[in-house]
Amino acid sequence: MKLVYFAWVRERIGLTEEDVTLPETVATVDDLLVWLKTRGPEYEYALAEPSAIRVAIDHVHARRSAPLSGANEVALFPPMTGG
Amino acid sequence: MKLVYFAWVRERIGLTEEDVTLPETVATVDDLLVWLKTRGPEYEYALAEPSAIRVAIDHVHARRSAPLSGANEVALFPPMTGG
Amino acid sequence: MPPITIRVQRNDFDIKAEIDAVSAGRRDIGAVVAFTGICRDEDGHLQALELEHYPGMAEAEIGRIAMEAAERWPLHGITVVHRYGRLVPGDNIVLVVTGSAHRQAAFEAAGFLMDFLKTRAPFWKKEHGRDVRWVEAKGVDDRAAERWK
Amino acid sequence: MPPITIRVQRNDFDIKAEIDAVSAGRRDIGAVVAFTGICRDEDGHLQALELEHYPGMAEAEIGRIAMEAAERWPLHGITVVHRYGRLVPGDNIVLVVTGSAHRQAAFEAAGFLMDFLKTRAPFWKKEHGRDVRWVEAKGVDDRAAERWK
Repeated sequence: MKLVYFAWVRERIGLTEEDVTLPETVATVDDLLVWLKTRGPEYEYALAEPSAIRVAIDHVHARRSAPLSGANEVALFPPMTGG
Repeated sequence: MKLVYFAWVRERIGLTEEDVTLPETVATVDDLLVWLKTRGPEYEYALAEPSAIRVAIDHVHARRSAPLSGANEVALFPPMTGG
Repeated sequence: MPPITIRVQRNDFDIKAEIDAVSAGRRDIGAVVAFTGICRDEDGHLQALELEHYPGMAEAEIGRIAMEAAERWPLHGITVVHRYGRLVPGDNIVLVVTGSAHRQAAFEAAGFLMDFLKTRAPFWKKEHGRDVRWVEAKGVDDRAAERWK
Repeated sequence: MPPITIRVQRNDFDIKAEIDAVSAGRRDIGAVVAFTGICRDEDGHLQALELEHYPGMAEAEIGRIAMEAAERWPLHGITVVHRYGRLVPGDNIVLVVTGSAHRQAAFEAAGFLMDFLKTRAPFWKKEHGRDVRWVEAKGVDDRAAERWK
């Protein structure tokens, strides 16, 4: 699965994107956030406040309970400030 | 005093403007409308429905009770349909 | 008081130039709303619209409406251009431009200006279609203006 | 469904051309609202704004917002152009154009589109001023979006 990062999530993790293989226990967006934080201090820093993280699955905003099965690209980013 | 007419008020009266000398009994907008109707069938036709007539004194919308003293130009016209 | 520009003219207007006049060279405008009212063929038979106005009062009354908008919202610019004369479907009739720091003020002020242009600015439309008739004032416009009270 | 045009681009947009694209050659549009969002220097120290976006999702999400607007209001045209990249105060950021028979629909739909662009379109602003910082999402924008529920 491809993960993509934007804005300060990207800066804190230090990557614009990466390919990951999820453990079988990671089924939902919430599971993904918990698992990512175990991958190192940069992830812990970026995801320290999970309520400030928005997630999209294949270009569509997703809730925390959304399943990841079938997802090709999951994006993590802060609340949007466009317009 | 100068009277000016617009839209169907103008068409029905058959004049764009005219100078009138008001009788002393004509003190307010309401008085003016009553008096004008006595000036001929074209005025009676134009002012048949007084509630459909709007009045402006010197380029400012005026109520029926507004006094005419000091007015240079009084305009009669139907409800506006610009914009 | 923000810069207020009011013009009543026979010719068409240049929307881009009017927007630029409100916002160009400024760093404090975050939102510009430009409303264009266009001659619309409602029933498929409109050939032309004849717009009569009261010269002098038209400019003065639009000016009073613009002053009210400037008092109600923190605006950095207001422009109103209203045409008169003979127009055909698709022709521009009226332009309202409002500029503000924030979008809410620009949107509301533009809506306010249009609602009061409809009900207070001395213009009258005559339709040339299947027959020739003066357009009647609409209750919906009076109600739209009422909401600002 | 009305014609919907969505573009996410680095370059500036041509407001006149976008308005014309919505209304030109039509006889059924009586009202066009064009909202322009502009880079504003709030505290007198902004040098530039860096606009990051999520390519692909930005267009898709704006498209979904436009579809919702088209379902809610009787529109004859919707255009949204959103810029990304480095902008300086006074630069255009976003353009929303709505065309309808009546002004109320055009105004409301443009306000709706802007409220949801702010809260749902994947763009992020970084300010370069006295320091460099990511702009924080505003509660006022969330509340503006809430009013359409």
